[in-house]
Amino acid sequence: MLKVEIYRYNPDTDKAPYMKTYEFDTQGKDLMVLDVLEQLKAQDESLAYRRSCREGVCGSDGMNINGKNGLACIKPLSECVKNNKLILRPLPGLPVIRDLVVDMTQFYDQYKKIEPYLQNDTPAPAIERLQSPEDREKLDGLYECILCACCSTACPSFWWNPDKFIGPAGLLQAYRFLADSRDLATEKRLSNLDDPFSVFRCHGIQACVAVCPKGLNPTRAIGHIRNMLLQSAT
Amino acid sequence: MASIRTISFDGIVIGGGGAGMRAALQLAQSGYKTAVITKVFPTRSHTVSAQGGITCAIASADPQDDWRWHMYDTVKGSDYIGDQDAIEYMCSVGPEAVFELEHMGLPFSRTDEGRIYQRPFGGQSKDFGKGGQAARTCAAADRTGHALLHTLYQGNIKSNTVFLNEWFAVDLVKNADGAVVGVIAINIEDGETVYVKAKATVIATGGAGRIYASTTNAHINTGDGVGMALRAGFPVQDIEMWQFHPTGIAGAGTLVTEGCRGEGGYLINKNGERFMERYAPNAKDLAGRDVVARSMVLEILAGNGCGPEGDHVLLKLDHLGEEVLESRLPGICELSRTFAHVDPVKEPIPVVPTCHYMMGGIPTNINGQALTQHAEGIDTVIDGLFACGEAACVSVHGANRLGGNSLLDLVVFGRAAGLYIEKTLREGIEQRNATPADIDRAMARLNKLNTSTTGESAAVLRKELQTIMQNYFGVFRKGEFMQLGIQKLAELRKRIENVAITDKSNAFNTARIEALELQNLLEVAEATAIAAEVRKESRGAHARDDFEDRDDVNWLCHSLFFPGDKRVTKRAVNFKPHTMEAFEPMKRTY
Amino acid sequence: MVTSITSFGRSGLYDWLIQRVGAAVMAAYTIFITIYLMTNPELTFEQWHALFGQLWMRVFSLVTLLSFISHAWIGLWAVLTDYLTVRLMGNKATILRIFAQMMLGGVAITYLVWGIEIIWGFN
Amino acid sequence: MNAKKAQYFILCGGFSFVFLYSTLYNAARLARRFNHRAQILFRFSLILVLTSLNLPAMGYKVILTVNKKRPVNLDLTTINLPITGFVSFFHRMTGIFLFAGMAALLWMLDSSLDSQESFAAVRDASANPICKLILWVVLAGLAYHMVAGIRHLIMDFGIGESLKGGQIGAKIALVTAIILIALIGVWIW
Repeated sequence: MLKVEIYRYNPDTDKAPYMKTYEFDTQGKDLMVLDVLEQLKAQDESLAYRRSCREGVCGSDGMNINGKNGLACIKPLSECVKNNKLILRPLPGLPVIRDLVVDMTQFYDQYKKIEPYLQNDTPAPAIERLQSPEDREKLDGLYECILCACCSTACPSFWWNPDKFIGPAGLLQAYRFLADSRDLATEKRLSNLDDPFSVFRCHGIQACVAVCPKGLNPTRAIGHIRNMLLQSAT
Repeated sequence: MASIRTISFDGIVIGGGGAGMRAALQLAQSGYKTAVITKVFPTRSHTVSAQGGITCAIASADPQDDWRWHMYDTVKGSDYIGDQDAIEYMCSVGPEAVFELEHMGLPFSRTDEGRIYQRPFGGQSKDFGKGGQAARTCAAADRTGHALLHTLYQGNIKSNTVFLNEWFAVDLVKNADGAVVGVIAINIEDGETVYVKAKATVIATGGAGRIYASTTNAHINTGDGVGMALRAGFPVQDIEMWQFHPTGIAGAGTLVTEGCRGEGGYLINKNGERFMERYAPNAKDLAGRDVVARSMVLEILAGNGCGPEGDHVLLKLDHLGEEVLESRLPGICELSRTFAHVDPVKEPIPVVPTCHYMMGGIPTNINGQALTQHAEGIDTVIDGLFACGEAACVSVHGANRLGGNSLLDLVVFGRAAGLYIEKTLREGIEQRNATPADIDRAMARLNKLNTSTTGESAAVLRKELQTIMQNYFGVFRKGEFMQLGIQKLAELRKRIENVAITDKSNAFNTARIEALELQNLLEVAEATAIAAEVRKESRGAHARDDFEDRDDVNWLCHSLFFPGDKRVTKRAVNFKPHTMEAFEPMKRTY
Repeated sequence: MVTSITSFGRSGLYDWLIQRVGAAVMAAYTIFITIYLMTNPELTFEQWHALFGQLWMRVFSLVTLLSFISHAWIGLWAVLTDYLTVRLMGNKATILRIFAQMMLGGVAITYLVWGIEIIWGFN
Repeated sequence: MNAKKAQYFILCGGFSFVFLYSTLYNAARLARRFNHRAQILFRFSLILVLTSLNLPAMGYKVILTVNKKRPVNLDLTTINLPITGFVSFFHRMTGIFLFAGMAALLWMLDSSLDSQESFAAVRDASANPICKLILWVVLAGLAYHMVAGIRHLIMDFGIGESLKGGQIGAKIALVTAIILIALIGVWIW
């Protein structure tokens, strides 16, 4: 029997969070962590977590699985269970609403701060704006972000300053627009980032890269932003 | 007595997926006070899972491409019960809507000329079926839905749309005149129930694929909008038409895009034979989805299935080479490795037809206005209610949707609904009021659930519901089985109406939400079952063993299911496009 | 854009660059001294004194000292604004942080004055 | 309902000691009353205390409260830090430590340049086993901080930013630092 320890907290009834242990029979199958949660919820409906697509593209079920952030729906037990134990905790650093559900307001606010939309005031053509395959390729590894917050909540700099440091997810998107040949707001975007917190709290810890379920690399994107800042300032 | 908080908007959109956000964007841009009520954060909506692309004649892959060819394909794909005025509108306005998305920033893949990359999809032809396979599906690698949904969310951030994120819409508020004047919604975070009042209410809640046990749909696809409409007494159209996508990963149900076959992949049986050559000699693996799905089931039933159980076939991609797969289908490679434990670069993917899309829904006109029918069979607009996207049935998909047309449907008709509401708001429609009794009526279901003491749990009942639907209303259907299924559903209804929750806490109570969702699933399932039994023919996705042929004499029409007396009536299909001659029904071969 | 009046150069980029340049200078100085000490195992006071009596060595030492102070300020300021925050400690954090920053400044100035005294103070 | 009270071991708790120490030191220096050897022992032992004060901070536990209502999951003992994270964390720790250690290095420089006698005192002090140990600790901190810093500089040029690259870089930095620290030990003894 697999021992599943889950972080429980219900503000209506609990004074403080606690760990609850469940026994779970995997029947020898290499289930995804989300499958385990779904079956546990069928027995204990008070268990709260988010989930939607169950295939790793919607970013709902980011959580801390045996110490490492990841998406429950695409994390097989064989990759995370140690000593027959599955330990599930909410994403670190964000306020817990209930059980595995965290309040992501600060995370979304940082995303909004980078003005995550294409800015181009020139009159739009009757067809699409042309973009070469090479220019389009620059967006690969950036636009795929699913906003699951695994990276930002693995980042110590984001733990300490979630209101000031944009965090890996937001910065990856900042660079997604800086890198887009169709976006013309580069200068404004850069000047909004040149303070000691927004970008420069990144110390290259790479916790973000280690946990990203989509295999993206915010550290590299942040490096590119820094280079762009450097180029525009020297 | 209703004593709940009321908040007011000009327009509210229920559902934060592609259609909902496109409608909201249109309204918010025009300065009207717009709110999106969405039970998940918008980018978690199921649109995010769309892979292959958005089909539209933007004439990139072929400069000669014509939206009329696309219209022809769509009419034919619908097995001739798609409304031709709506299809004409979608195909002709499509390019504009797609270019708007590109201008908003959608990161489409590109051709060498810098234009949007288009790939071939099933059911696509040139020159009204006479010019061979077309490539008309605009793609952002195999993550088009994700790219589209995020772009729309970004556009809404720019336009300052109000998002009521993680709010669950429970039931429509209908006043004495039969007009819809808003919705009752729960703020999931703290459990507060609010009356959200609006001059226009748009249902954009997507599909209900979760009525089936095996589905490509997300957990959240529970048909909440259709359930609400049915409970409010409004009819649904063509709800028996459920698309089974040919390539769901066997066991997991995860979707593998048709784009795989568009890029040159094909299906093989246990003998390694490319069996689609037998079923559709011309289009082969790129025949309509209904045709491919049925052929696969026939192969499996004939004992040609793969695996120890012989219960699936294989999708072969390895011959395309690693480079093509990693650049054009990176997401598929990822999903296949995760869910099928198969690397498509080396081995074929085990696939099986899986419930994918609800062609039916709330009937609307091309302005997104929801329709009902008078006793004499005349269409009437439901005041204050709109629908778009998968929840609606305009109907552009008829009995079978073509790949890539769902994304086009949702942007074109999300936009159209937004434009129309904008216009009526500009002309000045007054805010109709609801009496406390109206609100109480809309609260009844929630109140019952909140005070329930005895009853079964949602998880158990949901499983039973899904099993019934899977067994009696799947790829192939048969009258006597369906009647049995309908009986079982009727018994299940009593139990589901009495579903109970033991957890009655306020903060993020997902048990309460799941119980409410289950009741929506039941509404959709029952409508599906009854309409499917009534339609005594095989057309598009609706394939009956006991009526194997299409019956244009009796059934070249929409079905309308009325929830009150569970009656099914017929509604005429529109054969009057505005700019051209209608496409007359023909034998549908690929 | 997050405003900050206590960071070294108020611009993240400027701070970042100063810290890197300073690091490079300090690394060079450390390597130089290490090599010097290793190649002169029987170092006498006179040799050592003469080395530091040369103008270039004094300038090199001074630049290193300045590098150290700016490098340390930027680094420790980041440490203080990471941990001594209202978010972590409540409102008392602001007062604590300002106090710590003043202390930090005091020590930095002490180091600076003392360092200059050492480098330029002897004959 | 009362939210759980925040417990918080501050990493930089040692700071106040740094300041206290430097103030004391400067007072002592100005007075010039201590004999050199006693001074050295006094200061080096202070540095040792400071280092050990920083050690518990490595396993420190933070439980945050926000709005005094919602708990936050930030029990650092339950969160895996990748190797790159450890390299970065020790970089910060040694940085803090070196800010104090610099006083000792400056003192050595000062004394070594001041006069023949004070130069000799520095030499004598570094013959004392305890002083040797302390000097080794300071230089080890310096060596580690420098190696990790150079890794940072290399990464600023875009090298070793991938997941694999970062981890390899971190391992190289750790191994290099350990070798250097060992060599410094050999050199001192």
